[in-house]
Amino acid sequence: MMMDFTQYIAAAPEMTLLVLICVVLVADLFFEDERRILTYWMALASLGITLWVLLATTPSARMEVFSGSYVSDSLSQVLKLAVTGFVAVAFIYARDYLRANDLHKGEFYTLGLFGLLGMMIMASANSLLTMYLGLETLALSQYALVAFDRNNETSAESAMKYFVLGAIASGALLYGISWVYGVTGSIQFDQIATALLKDPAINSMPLWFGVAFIVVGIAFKFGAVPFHMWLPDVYHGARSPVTLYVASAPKIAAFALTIRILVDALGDLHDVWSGMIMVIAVLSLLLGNIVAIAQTNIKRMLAYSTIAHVGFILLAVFTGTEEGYAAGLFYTLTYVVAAAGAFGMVILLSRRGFEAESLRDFKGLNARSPWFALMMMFLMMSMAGIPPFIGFFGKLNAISAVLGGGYTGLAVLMMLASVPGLYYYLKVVWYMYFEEPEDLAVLQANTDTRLVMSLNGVAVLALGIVPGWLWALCLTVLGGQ
Amino acid sequence: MVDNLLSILIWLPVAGGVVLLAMGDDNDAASARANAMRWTALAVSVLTFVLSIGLYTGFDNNTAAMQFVERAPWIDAIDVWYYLGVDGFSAPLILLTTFITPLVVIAGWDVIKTRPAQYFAAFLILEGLMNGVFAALDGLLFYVFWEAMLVPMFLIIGVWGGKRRVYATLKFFLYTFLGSVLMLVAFIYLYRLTGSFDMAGWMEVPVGLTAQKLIFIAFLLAFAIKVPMWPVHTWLPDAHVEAPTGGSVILAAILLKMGGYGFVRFSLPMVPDGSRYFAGMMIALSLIAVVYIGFVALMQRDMKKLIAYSSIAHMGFVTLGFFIVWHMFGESGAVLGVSGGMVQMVSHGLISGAMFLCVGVLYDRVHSRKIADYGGVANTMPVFAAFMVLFAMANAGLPGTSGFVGEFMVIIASFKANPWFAFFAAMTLVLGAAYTLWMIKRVVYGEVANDHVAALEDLNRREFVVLGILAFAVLLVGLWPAPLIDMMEVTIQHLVEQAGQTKY
Amino acid sequence: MYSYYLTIVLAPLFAAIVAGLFGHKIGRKGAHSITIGAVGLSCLLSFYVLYRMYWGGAEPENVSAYTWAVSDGLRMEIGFLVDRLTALMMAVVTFVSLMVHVYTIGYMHDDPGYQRFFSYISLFTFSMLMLVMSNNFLQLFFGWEAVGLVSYLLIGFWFKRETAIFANLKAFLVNRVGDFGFILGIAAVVMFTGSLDYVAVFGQAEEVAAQSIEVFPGSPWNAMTLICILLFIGAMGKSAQAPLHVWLPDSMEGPTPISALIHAATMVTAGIFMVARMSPLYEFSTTALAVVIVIGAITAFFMGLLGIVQNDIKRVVAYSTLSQLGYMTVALGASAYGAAIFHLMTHAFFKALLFLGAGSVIIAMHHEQDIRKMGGIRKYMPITYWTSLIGSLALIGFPGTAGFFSKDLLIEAVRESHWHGAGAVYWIAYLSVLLGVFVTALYSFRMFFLVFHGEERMDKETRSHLHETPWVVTVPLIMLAIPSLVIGWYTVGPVLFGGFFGDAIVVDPGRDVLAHMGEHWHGPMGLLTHAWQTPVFWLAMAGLATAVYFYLLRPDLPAKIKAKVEGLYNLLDRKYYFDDLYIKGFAAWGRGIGTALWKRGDQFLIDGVLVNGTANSVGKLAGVMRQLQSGYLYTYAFAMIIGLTMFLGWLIWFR
Amino acid sequence: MIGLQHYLTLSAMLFVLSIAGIIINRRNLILLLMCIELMLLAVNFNFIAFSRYLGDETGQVFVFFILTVAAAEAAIGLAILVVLFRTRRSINVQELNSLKG
Repeated sequence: MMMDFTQYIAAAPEMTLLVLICVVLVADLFFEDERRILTYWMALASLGITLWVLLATTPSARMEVFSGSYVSDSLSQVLKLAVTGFVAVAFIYARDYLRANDLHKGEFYTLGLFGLLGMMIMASANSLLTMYLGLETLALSQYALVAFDRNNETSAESAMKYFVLGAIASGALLYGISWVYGVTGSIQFDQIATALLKDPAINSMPLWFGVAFIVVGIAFKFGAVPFHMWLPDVYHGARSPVTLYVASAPKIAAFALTIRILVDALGDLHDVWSGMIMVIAVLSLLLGNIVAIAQTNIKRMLAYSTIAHVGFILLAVFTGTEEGYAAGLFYTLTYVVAAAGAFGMVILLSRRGFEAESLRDFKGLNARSPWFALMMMFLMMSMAGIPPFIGFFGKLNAISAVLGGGYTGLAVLMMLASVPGLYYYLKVVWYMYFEEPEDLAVLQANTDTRLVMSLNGVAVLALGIVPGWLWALCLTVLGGQ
Repeated sequence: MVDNLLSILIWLPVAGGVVLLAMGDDNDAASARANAMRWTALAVSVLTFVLSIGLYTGFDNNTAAMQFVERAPWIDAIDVWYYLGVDGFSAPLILLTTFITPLVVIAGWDVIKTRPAQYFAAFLILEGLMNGVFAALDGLLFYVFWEAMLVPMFLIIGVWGGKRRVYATLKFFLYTFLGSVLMLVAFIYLYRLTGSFDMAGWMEVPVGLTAQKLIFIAFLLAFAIKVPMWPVHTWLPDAHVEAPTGGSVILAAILLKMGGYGFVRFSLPMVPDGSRYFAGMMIALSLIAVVYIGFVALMQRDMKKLIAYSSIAHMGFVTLGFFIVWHMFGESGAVLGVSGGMVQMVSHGLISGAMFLCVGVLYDRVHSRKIADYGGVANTMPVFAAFMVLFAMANAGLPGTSGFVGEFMVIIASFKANPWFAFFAAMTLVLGAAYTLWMIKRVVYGEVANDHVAALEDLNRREFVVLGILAFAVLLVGLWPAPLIDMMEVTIQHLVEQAGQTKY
Repeated sequence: MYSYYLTIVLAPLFAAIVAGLFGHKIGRKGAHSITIGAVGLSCLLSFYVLYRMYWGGAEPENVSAYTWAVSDGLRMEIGFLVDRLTALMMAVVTFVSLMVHVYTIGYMHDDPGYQRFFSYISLFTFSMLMLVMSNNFLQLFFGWEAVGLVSYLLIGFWFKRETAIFANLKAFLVNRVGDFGFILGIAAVVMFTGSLDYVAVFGQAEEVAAQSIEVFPGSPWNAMTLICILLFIGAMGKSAQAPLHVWLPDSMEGPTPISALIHAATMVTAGIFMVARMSPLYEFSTTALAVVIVIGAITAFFMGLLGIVQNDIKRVVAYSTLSQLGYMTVALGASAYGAAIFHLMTHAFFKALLFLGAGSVIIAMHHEQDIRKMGGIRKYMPITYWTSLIGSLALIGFPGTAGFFSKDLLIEAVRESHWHGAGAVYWIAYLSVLLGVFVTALYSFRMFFLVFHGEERMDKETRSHLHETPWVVTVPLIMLAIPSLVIGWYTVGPVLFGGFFGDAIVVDPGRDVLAHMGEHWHGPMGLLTHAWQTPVFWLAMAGLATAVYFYLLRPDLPAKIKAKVEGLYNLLDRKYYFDDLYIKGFAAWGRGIGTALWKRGDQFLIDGVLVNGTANSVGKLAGVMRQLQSGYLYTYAFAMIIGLTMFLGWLIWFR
Repeated sequence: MIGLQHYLTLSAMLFVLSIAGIIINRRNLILLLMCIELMLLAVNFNFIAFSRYLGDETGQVFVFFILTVAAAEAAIGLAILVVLFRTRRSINVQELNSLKG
């Protein structure tokens, strides 16, 4: 059998990234602490190169390689672009914070890059094994990242919780995978789907049993109720840059996980998994929005708000239509933009030895820095789904998809649940605009951080003014299957 | 004639607001920069008003079709258009908006000491968005403006408001948001039915009766909260009381009108059968607003609250006028009712705005809105007292002022629908006079009540100009409403036809 | 003629605006010059119009000034209908107004609100002219409310006085109760005729009368009856008919000139005018006419009684106004519209005279109004004395005075009205107006004697300054005294029996009392010579004699009688408890409802329970639900297992 | 004859046991790590059994990967445990509740 080099092209970005990670890892060993900034630049450069390779190797059509366990299509391409971009954003936000808090270690970047590798693999996985490996690569990096500040009690605690629960979830996922494998005799997504078509008799309880376990794994990755318990604690306990990392790109990876397994492989079992997804989605929507109200820590509050947003994403996916999947993707991407910005703002407000974690730290931000207050308001309004910010269009598409599936009651519920949601976002705006500052210090940040923050804030508005292309893109990548 | 006049009316103020924000704030009210900011704000708002006159001069009274239409694709993927146009409903309301905003800017001239740039910017942006609400002919575009508008208003009340401003502004935002979320669901439903967000298409598409009822309820919640109708009105007194004067003026003069506008633009033509089904309930709610709220207003101790309640009662006439259509379908009277409701909206915009400005004048001097803190203001502020009595009389619906026109038309039309409707509606003649004039008695008349009142200074030139312009407008509309009514007449006839059709 | 009408109406408006807005610039003199000039011009032109109408044989004119609005095919216009009825009213209004303007120069001489006052009364003249000259219901309502507004402003002219600002609020609100019915009446007119224009509406009267409307399900009402009664409710408010009369006595808190002009001569007669104007409608509803006559009768007699116990000089005259308005209303109810208008005219002159005379006394007494503190003023103020005597005699209908003709014939008309077979109400009405004559004479001369005759009860200080008022006060008195004396003589024949009103007033021939009486009409001299044969004359004389006995011969008696019939006295003193009913009853009740709806409805139920209640419960729920996040790993794991079990359970039981 | 069902039952029991261990154990974190290993073991059992039953080696390959990942996971788990102990001086599960609500 001839080695077919074209198949390596499909995995070229991942391979490039892996090589670059090794380079960064090794090089980092030789940098003095005061020159650690070089690691940062190298990491960014790696991301840049990966991005370039990614764009350069864009396949013209769907490619299945490595005996069908790896796929490169427009969906994987879009997802990879997004995760790479968000990791870069996370790095940029993180740098100043880490330096100010004596945490500027190369591990942050290498672990972050490894996590990215995992996410990219997940985006391209075409078999349960590949998916599992990508998932674990990401998960292990994240566990380590959360525990990254060695001297921090809460970080360690949250890392431990994350680890244990994550292990249970991946155990459950694996257990489910084993059943799916046992029933269909394959771990490759397209083969599973074919098997289901060929032999409808296998569409029975043992397979469903497996699916239930797989849904647990997916739900955990997203942080859907009742598999959400890790999420507030991790968001809260981890250092803010880590939270930003955990809260942004991995959500996109989780979306990849969902689409690849539930749709690519188990699309025919829609009526089996949709009920489960709906229940956890509705629970997420309600619990997330309600419990967030009671939070005083902004990271925790954003964590619960994430749970609520996950409800939206899952409800869009639940519909089982291409429009629904596209809406889910659109929602995920746009939500992550806002979430990255919001955590970025938390980072921006923190200084040496001071974590701006409490909502109260936002008091009077408008007096301290009107521009950043405006940006934060944009982000909050976007999350709340107020037009013309992009978050609104996410909600619009999701609800449209749900209504398209004929679930009017659900659509109403989704909208009503966003009312208490609005309350806690407004609370941030209230603190920023209506209260006097407790701390008059001017915000200090480097130009690149400021720039990214501004871009981030403006992006939610700009995307909201021209949301059409993104929606068209989402429809294309998920409609082309 | 400018081709894209509506776009200019929307985006010119918004751009002005952005410029102001970019100029940055200066809390020293006397500084040259603060002055430059004020003049910029005034220039932009006045320019917008001057341009908007083109909307009146270029308006064709003889067609119900949309005019000044602009159409460009916005979001192709879901067939959303940047689609603007005005007819007899929206044109007067846009004019009202552009007319009121400069007055609000002048009213806030040197009263606003903290962050004036943001204050004026918020108002200018708000103006643009409000014009957008009235001009939008695409459902989604409408919704975008409708919701976006809440943000500047939220900030205006929250930043420059009174003691309980946070409670009031959160209540305002959440209440109105709660109302509009279901409207969005209804919009999307209609979108999925027609495949587009074109409002004209929504008016034509057949919808089943049950769906119509549900859509009506979704619309109702949005518009009833905005109007506000009893029993979803309680945000209004709080918002009004806590808002700065300018905020109250805009809130009363324009934001409330969006509810009424929504009924004639959405509920009646899009779900005529649903509207007809609920018309009885709507009339009942309107009459409750007139009578119940009239009594409640009587007992208010806070001037702004009193005017806020009186707004609710007056807006009851608007909804009453709209929903008696089906009682007279095919006869004359239906158009009269809707027309009266529309006139009432414009007139209420002028009068309530003026009343809030009057209270603002007092508040700026004494820093109290309590009726009990005043008495005998006429002794020290005779010119002000004359204005206040004039506006109070207009509020009580005195003929010759704009307040009379709408009430008169609605009462006449509703009598035809059912004499009892008119009976309860006409109770406003007594109640409206009672609460307004009782307040006047306690505030304006009498001996000088205390040292604060004794130290009052009469209107300065700035305040005189604002109130004078409003007084002129109130009298003009009262003495010669024909131009206003002519503008709307054909559009209303068209609406009544639409409302009379059966769509399922 | 259109430009004349416009000038008549707009001249006072222009003057009012100038005096009101630029009062400071033009000064006192400027203010009174411009307003008097304008009203004088109006008056002159009004008389010219009247002359043309009556002697010149001009046809009634119906012109439209401008279109106020058109909607739904309903034309709402501003315009003038000038016929003889209008012309007469215009002349009366502008003439009395002119007199009052002149008089005001003296009366308000020391008042700081001088220019404002002139502005108001000119504005009033404008409003009243708009009312009477209107050719449609919209403008009628405009004038109707506008005079109410000016009345409000003028009663509260001295806005520092608590009583004044209470009275003006009361006046406005009570009037609004009337307007409540009035606007519904207009709405009913539009409903049945589709028009606001008098001519168009009157043209359809017959068809409207044939229709009915079920206001209460199952009991159809005649449409015309409904319209007329609703309109009459408006008239009750404006013309202070029981039970909406309560505002008029209180309105005396205003300066005296306006009591004369607005609350005696002109504005309060708007209701009378309106019913007469609407005679083509009222003639189609005997039910409505019965209501009118009963209300009028009650007002005429019972309000007169109250005049006997009043001690405020202006209030006495005010109650007499109420009573006289009742007379006019009774005449309207008897379809003797001409008699009502005729009495309106004569009453305007002598009542304005009485008020201005009272005002003159008040000026001299340094704004003391209590008649118990006057007495014997005759010798200090001869002109005032004599003119007041003329006014009083005219009021009681002393033979030969203007009041004699109008009142005697009015009562005669009511008596005659039974001939067309009307029911008991006409007898009640007749009895009321007849007894009213006695009462009128009694209270008129009670006041007259207490003020001008008898013991001088004022303090020394006042007495030392007591002297006749200046010419600006006395000239109007004389100018008004002349018509009070003689106008009846010249006008009674043509106005009542000579078909003066032409088509302006329509009476069903089967009920035309005046025409019936006209068959026996032998000119004013004939009436005068037969005066002593009528009960009216003797009753008036009896009243006069009683007054002479009680207040000139035995001044100690009234107090004794008062002590004897204390219950009755209290009933009268408290004005039949109407004020108590309205203030402690309706007003307090309204405030109670307001408070209840506000506190219980809005604040407790809607805001407290529903709005904030929901918000709070969501907040509490959040507090409870966050407890689920216990912080313990095993809880978290357990939650996941519950989720898993849920999935499995769903698969087993629901798939 | 021991068939597929027996293996699956055993594996299911192991799985449940491991979960029960995680929920019930309130003392030592090390025990949790062991339970996790047990869970992966259960999964491996399943894979092997299915692989044998289906006559397909994919399952066995999967097991190798799981074993590798499990090793890495254990390493990270233990590392976190060390950090935790270093900062808190305790690895008691019941004391691990500073983050909550």
